Amino acid sequence: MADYLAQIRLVLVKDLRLELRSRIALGQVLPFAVLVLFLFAFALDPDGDVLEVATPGLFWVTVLFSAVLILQRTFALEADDGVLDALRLSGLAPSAIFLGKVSALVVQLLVLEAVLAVGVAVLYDVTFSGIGLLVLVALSATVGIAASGAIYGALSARLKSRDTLLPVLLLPLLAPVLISATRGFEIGLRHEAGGGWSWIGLLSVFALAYLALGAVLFRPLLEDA
Amino acid sequence: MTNTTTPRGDAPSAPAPVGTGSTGTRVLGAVALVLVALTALYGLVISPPDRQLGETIRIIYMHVPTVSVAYIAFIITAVSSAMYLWKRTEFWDLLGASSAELGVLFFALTILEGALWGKTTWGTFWEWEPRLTTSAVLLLVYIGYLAVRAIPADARTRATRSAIIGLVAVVNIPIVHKAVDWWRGLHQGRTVMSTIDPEMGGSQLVAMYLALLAGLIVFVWLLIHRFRVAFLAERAADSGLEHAIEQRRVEGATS
Amino acid sequence: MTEAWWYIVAAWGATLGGVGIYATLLLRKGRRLSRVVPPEDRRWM
Amino acid sequence: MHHGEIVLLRGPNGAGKTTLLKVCAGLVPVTSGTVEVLGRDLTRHRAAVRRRVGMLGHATFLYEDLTVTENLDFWSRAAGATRDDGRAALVRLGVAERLWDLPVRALSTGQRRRVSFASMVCRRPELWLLDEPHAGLDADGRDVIDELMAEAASVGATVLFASHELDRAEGIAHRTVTISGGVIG
Repeated sequence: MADYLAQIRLVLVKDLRLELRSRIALGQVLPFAVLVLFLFAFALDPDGDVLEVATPGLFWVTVLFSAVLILQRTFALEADDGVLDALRLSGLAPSAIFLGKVSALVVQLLVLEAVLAVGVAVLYDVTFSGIGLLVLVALSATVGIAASGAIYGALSARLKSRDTLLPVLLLPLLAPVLISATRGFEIGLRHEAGGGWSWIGLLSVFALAYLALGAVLFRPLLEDA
Repeated sequence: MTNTTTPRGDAPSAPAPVGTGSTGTRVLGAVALVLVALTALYGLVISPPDRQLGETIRIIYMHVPTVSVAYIAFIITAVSSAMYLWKRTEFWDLLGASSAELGVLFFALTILEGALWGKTTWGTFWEWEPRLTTSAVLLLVYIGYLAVRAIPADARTRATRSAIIGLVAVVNIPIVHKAVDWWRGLHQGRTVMSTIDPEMGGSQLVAMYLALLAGLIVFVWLLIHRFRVAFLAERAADSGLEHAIEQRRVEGATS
Repeated sequence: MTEAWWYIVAAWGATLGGVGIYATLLLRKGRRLSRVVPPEDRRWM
Repeated sequence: MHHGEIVLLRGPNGAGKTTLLKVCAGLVPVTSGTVEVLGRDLTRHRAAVRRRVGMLGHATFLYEDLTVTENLDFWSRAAGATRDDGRAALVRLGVAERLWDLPVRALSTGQRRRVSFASMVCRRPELWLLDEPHAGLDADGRDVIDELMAEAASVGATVLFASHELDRAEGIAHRTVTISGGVIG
């Protein structure tokens, strides 16, 4: 068990290190996400209260699109120069590779969400309250996005059409996450009573289901897909 | 429907008949046609209008079987996907893929009927009614399955990819259901299913069950044929491949 | 109620027609492929 | 093949040398027949076999954006070896210490070859599968590789390698196997 956790950590550290060296998420995806916040403001009337009302939805739509970009990048790196073959030979358990990658994705997405939250607060004049609920919604949604994204990211990594295929596969799958996370944020931001926990529950079910499925499916995924 | 599902008439006299029909499917096709005709008779003529829905309940007679069959199709795809990853046989791969394609077809029809029903009931083709929304999301999920299926790859790779998507997608079904229910539950309007009179009259019930049964038989008939077409396509691809390898060997020997 | 009947006919027509067209294409494709594939691979005959 | 044996695999391009090596490593699924590697059936004990196999192919098997030591740390620890095994392998392959903190993409082809060889050697595999091990290396590097192969064989490992440079290769191999048109002759 300790050995298994060490494997997960090895992959996690390696992925974060790769990100720190290549700076794709930090240097490109993050600016893209902030840019989208500006685009929404241009498209919608910034003086009315449209932006503030729509903030939860805009926030999560931006997260989803950014997540697709991060996923494409991280799995393109794995498909480089025989690395995938090397991973298969490495002696690492496929499920440990999966869980390690998911953890690395969760870390990257949480950083992105934190920056976006600041951006939303400043640009859209949103005051964050009900922090506890918001954090739990964000955490459970992020794990779900990372887990399902890692499955489909690995699946499309070696395909020539991966750049178009990944969003087509992943975004419909994430529809319930978008619905739940947006509703959860609405409730948190507006201090509405109750309801928030059931959305967190649903997000957790999504996250756990895809974590379990990914852990099982990553072996055939690495070997044959 | 009437002329297309008809068995192809007399068995060809040639020793190797052409097509994907067999005695079994011809009988099944005939049964399906009779059931469809009976459904039309009960659904359009004999059964009275609904107390609440009026005549539009007749759209529901088409809606219920298509949506049920679509879900059955996706469950078959999921089971086949799991069986493929376990057994690694072509049968499960082709069954899963055939079933997924039919599921997408029936889901598309479901959404179309839903839109027509919505137009008569709400006056608009699209309302964010929970069941229609769920169907639309799931349709998009499974279109992804077909998109991956269409990417050329060797049989094992393609089958593994498809099987993974088949399993990933089926897990999404209950979650999408719950999410959309809770979401739209906030603005509860008239939904397709909840408006049906639970104490449906006799001939209405007959029409509904007939429609379901007809839908099921038509689905089975289509699935068998789709599976055989998929099987033939694999064999045709094999012989094409053998030809290409042979060609390469010849070229290699001369160069 | 006559207006409702238009939509009823459209829904039935779309469903039965959609399945019918699909079935026709399927049978045609099956017949075309059968010509390329040797009979021993068509075990259901 | 026996323990401690070095076998050269030769044959024209496209004869299946690379494929055979990949099959032995369990990278290509066995479509028909059975393959036994290290005395075990490959289809049934793939994971166990792989842990004892080291493979070097045309690709470097390295993360371009990570430094030499980061790569070595990752691959050695993934295989259950220690960081020190990785460092020792780098020294053994003559990768100068000043290169250790450079990203792999900054290295020359020959240096990359050495690093990826090091990441294989540090796992101490029992079966070495090498596809053109001498390609892209200078004379000094080739000598190091020959030494390593002989060394590995002397402690009981088996080496199977494919090469075009027959003069050099036949000098170190104990036995030569020719493969052509997918048939081992």
